[in-house]
Amino acid sequence: MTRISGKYLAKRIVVSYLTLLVIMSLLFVLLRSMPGSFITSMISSGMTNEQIQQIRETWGLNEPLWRQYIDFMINYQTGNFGRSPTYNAPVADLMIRRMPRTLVLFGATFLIGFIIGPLVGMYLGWWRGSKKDKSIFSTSLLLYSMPSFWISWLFIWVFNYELGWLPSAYMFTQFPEFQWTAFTVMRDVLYHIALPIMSLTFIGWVGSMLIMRPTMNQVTDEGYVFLAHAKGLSERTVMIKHAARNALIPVATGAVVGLAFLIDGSIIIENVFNWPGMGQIIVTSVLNRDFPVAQATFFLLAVLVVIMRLVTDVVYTYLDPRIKFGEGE
Amino acid sequence: MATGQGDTESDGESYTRRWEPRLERLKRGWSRYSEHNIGILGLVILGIFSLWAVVPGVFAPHSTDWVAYLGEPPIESRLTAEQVRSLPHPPAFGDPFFAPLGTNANGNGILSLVIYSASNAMYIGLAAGLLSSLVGVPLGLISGFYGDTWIDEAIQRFVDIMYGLPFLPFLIVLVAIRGITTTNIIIGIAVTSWLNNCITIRGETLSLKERSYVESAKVAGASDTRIIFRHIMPNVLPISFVFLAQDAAGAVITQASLAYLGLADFTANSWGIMLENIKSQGYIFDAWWWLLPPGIALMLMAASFYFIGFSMEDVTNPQR
Amino acid sequence: MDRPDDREPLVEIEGLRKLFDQSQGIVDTVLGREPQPVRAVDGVSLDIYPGDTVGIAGESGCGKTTLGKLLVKLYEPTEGTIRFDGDDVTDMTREDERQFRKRVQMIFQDPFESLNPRMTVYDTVSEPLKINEMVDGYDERRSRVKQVLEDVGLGPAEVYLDAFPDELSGGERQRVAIARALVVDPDFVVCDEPVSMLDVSIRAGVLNLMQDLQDEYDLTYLFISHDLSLIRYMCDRAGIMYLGNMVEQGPTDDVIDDPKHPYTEALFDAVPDVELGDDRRRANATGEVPSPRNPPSGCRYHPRCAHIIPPEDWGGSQAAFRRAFQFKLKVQRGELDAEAASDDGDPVESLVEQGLTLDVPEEYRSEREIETGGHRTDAASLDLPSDARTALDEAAEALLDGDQDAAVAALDEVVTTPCASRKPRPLPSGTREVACHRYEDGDANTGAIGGSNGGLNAAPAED
Amino acid sequence: MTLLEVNDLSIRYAVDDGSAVHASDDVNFSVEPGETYGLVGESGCGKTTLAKSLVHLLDDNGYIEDGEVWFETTLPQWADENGDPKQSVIDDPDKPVRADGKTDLAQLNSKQIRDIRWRDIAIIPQSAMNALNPVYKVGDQIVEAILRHEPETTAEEAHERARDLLERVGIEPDRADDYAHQFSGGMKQRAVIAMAMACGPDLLIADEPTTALDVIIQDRILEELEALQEEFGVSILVISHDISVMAEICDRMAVMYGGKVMESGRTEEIFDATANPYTLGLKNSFPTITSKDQDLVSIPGTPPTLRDPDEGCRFRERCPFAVEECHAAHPPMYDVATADAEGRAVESTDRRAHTTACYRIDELEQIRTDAINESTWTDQTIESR
Repeated sequence: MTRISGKYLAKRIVVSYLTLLVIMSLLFVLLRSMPGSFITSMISSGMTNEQIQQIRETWGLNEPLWRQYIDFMINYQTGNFGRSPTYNAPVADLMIRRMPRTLVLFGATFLIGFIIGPLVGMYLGWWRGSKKDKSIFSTSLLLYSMPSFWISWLFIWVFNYELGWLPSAYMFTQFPEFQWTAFTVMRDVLYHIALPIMSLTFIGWVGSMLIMRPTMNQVTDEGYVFLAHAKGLSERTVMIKHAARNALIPVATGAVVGLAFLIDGSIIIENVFNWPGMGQIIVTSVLNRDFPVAQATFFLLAVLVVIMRLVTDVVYTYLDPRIKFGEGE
Repeated sequence: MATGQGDTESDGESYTRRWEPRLERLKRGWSRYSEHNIGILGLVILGIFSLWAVVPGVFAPHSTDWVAYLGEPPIESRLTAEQVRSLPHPPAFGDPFFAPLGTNANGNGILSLVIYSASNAMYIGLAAGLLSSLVGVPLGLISGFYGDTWIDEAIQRFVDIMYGLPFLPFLIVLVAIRGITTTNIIIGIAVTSWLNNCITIRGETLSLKERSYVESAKVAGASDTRIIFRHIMPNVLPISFVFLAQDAAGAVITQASLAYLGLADFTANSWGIMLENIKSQGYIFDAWWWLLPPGIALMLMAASFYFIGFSMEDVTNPQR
Repeated sequence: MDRPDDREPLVEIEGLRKLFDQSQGIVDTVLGREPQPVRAVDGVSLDIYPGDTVGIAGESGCGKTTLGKLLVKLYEPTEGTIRFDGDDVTDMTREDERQFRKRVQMIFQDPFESLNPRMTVYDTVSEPLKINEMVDGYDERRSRVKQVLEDVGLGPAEVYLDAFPDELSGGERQRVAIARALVVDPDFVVCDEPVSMLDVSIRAGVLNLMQDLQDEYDLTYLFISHDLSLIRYMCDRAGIMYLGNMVEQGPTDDVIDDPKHPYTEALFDAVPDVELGDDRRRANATGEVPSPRNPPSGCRYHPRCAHIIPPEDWGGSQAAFRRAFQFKLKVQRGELDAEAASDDGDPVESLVEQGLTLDVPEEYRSEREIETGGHRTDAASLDLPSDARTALDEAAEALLDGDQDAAVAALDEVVTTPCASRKPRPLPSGTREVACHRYEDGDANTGAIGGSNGGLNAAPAED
Repeated sequence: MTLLEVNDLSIRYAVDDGSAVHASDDVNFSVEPGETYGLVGESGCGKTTLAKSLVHLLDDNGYIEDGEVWFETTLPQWADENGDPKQSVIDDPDKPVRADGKTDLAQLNSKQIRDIRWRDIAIIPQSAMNALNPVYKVGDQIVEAILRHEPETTAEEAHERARDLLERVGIEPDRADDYAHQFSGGMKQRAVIAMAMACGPDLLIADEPTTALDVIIQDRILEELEALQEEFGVSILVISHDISVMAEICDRMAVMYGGKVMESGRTEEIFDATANPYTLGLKNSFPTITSKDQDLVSIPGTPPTLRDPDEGCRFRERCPFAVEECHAAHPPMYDVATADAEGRAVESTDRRAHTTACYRIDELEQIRTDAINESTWTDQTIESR
């Protein structure tokens, strides 16, 4: 099943890397074009002259603009994200702690969303036009229209405030009464992550459903689906093995859009649930004008998107044997 | 187009004759659209919101400056401590005041606020949707029509890079930098939402320009502009309306999310700000009459756009 | 069918070539990927005389549609010239092109795709008039459109003028498409499969209409079709295309009744016919059309050809050579390898027997082939020269060792054909032109052709 | 003994506005074992619908209104050890099984018919080019059919059989591990044919088996079908608009128009002793490659839409021979031999005989003579829209 030539993969990686370079340049331009001086936003009143000088030094603000740009690009590629004035710590350290937390939340919702969405899309597309399709489809559009923070509040209200089943904030129990073992920590994290994941997937699955439903419906008209029926296969087999398997192919491409949606969603959700990840920090840092942090978070989220696109591309080639990248046809 | 002026010489009668078949088609399109209950529902909801947006005074029980117990401005007295403690006040129907959806912590009527905020959401939705169509459709048309040339390649590379940007973070940074105004929010939303528009229109254009009616127009000597405007655009416009509706829905939700994060123009009335207020003032679990209406209004507004969009998609789908 | 020599051709095509590049992204270019163009039309020459209907026939992918689109300037040729009424079409001023557009039109295959679904019949038919500013004013234009619609049998025109395509039947749509082509009163119309999407009972009406209009409007047609019976019905002259080459052209009746090129022969044999019944021969051709991206060398048809020419020193029969050549092709394509050798008996013999089989209809097969379902043939009964037989055995042994290159090398000495080494030139032969090595030298190999002008073949057409 | 017996089969498509499209109306025909039977007609005449309805493969809005489809088979759970239906099943009035062992396929439910499909009746669909699933290996798709109907087969046996089947239709057995996109058009068609033979069906429905193919490949596929029939004794029901193809491969055929059978009989009878105005018109309208200087004549007008059609003859609006009688009711099938011999119109009950649906069968000679005349078809005022 190895259909991807090393050459093609290399090409995709080069393109992804170039994309990131352009995004970084964009970032540089954006931050330098802020109203007011770049430095004023980073100086708090309590800073000593020395500290200010240090900031100027780290950011190379004494250098000409092109020099700053080159330094910025090099620093970023070597993982030197600078120091955060608000946290008073290297940004890289901050990121290393926060990134996994976001990835856990994001990964879980991504997986669940991309299982539920295509499944529902499969059924709706197969039975398109039926009463069930109409009612489920319009309901899911209603879900899709809900602001994610609002639906989170409703969940917290029901499951935390009224029923008291699940915690509504943070990643761990704040003052634990249990022994810290790998198992209890895992359980505690799961306990805390339950509501955020529920809130996010409650809306998040709709995106992939919206792609799956029409493609599934198109696929039902294909000759091979007709032939599968004619072979006497059961309806279930035809639907899953022949129709849905093919309808999944465009969903893989569409995953890119769903991905962006989920990243946006997880930023909001992290803020609602005080989940100490990158989504939370990007908002606070922007509001607190902690630009080194904002910049690095933005950059790493972009890296995440670019990597995920690379992955979907690879998945795509596995889903569709007709595509054999990197060779003549 | 230099070729189109001949039509002006025709008399009125031939114009009616020419428009008749088009009206007939519109009617048929409508009858297909109206097969979808959600399409009708979407139009009804949007219709109500439009009325709220245009003439909120007719529907709202009081103005946005109305304060519980005290009434409409000009307000001379102040609230007593006891009155302040009763805020946010649950729905009241005349005793001690009339506020069918209760009040917020400042004593403003929730129903009035919800109705007066409709115009803001409507404006953001339509403006962002329109703006992203105005960028995405022409770029998609050009990219598709000149497919496989450097023009296409350049546009597609640009789109590719834009897809690499995480949307909300980009928006947050953009708005934070450019200043938090409604216009900037609209621009920020449009900057990222035109991408899908462009990609789909490009794909559609690529397939349309291979149609033999486009080729026969070429054989007849039609210019590129004539082909784009007369033969391709009319056939992709319905799809772009679908995207307009979907982008509008997305914009409404995004704006609310930004407001939640504290990035909103707080001088305006909006559902997002109402929700931000309930959070910042700490009444999320104490004042359902304040929590639910703006959220439901947001949901219905976005949903009505989605309903219209997806019903229209079915009408424009040539397969059915 | 002889045409008077004093007539000037309306369209002269010379050495026309059109390659379609695979789209190359910037990154591909950076990584240095070789483009492999599709050779859609590859060296076609053809003259079309005024008033004629010239048919172009061939299987899908032979380049007939591309040729048609080149003639109406929908594509720019990669190489070669097209002269219309003496003027070079590829190099025109704006004004010349304007004139050209009025004189040349095209009718497309699919009437469901060739009309803009959002334009009324009037809009569609009047568009060429508007573009070329040919008739002033709405009313004149409208009456011109009406007149043409009635000419194509859509009368009363008032009923149709404001109709949209989806309200019309397939036959009516195609008539509208014809009206659009004729509204500018052209001289030359390219018809690309104009009736292939129409029902049988409707077809004849459209064909007859086209014939009537030819007289009325003084038209010259290029009629493209995969359906040879239609070509016979419609055309004075016919050209047969294969993989971008014109293999044979001449008066239709001559080409069909006495095909000279082996491909033409196969093509006509393959057409089922009500009247022939059981007497019909099947097409004696092997395999399928290869990819136009990577066509065979020399004569494009030689891998499938029944009359492939053996080398001069070939000691056996042509039939034996054809089988030996198929053996070589199978080795080259990797269709024959050690795995294919059966366990029972001599593996070398088994491979040779498999390799010598022909993928042809039953009537051309050997007895052994019929018995084994086409998977074995009897090598001994073939008139194979001994050196060829040795080469086959050597190749089979090399295959058993898993060495495909050595197998090909073993065959290269003996099993070679002039058909593969150079491209045949289209040469006059009787009333027509045929591009086949068998007709190049009067004295060579087959002698199938008498009194051919052998003086023309001095220089081999090599590209 | 017949293999398939279709009695008064009527099929409808429900349309949004509440009307119904009469895709096929009271159709009768039967197919003998080992025979090639053709359904010929233009697009929209109901031939494909008719064939698909035999194994309930209609689109969602299509349904069998009325009629019987007796087929020489029975469901696995109704069969005794010889494969014949058990006596208790035949006696059970709720089970659509006849004493002669035939089952009425029209009465089976959607689960039961799936046991009949492919095992007894296989289909080569209209677009065999995209009938192969692009994401599975071609061999696996054949194996899937075998394992569905013969669950006792092991996977290895099934694979071996798939390879044999491919080899049988002239494809290298190794290509079983290839995907459809690696096959050429002709090979795809052959692979579908191999797949159709996988479970040894008694009837093969070939829907326009060669339409999308180039003429040389078409020629080979037709030969392949004939060879398979000879080898396996399978009956073939061919559906095509291409009269030349039909003339070449069919033993018998039915000419359909507007959902009705207009003429049926042996192929030679239909071509040599044509007895229906529609068939005569059709013969006039298509060119042959062998004849020089032919004059084609088209049938005026367009085929009917079949939306709630009236009672009259379906062809009468385009028929130059239509008389008053034709408006009242669609004609029954008359025996052609009697008409030819005695000039009398006698309704035929023998569905194997050469029959035609035309009231004016008693003037057959005159009609045949007139039909050759171009003016017969052109000199009439028939509304064109």
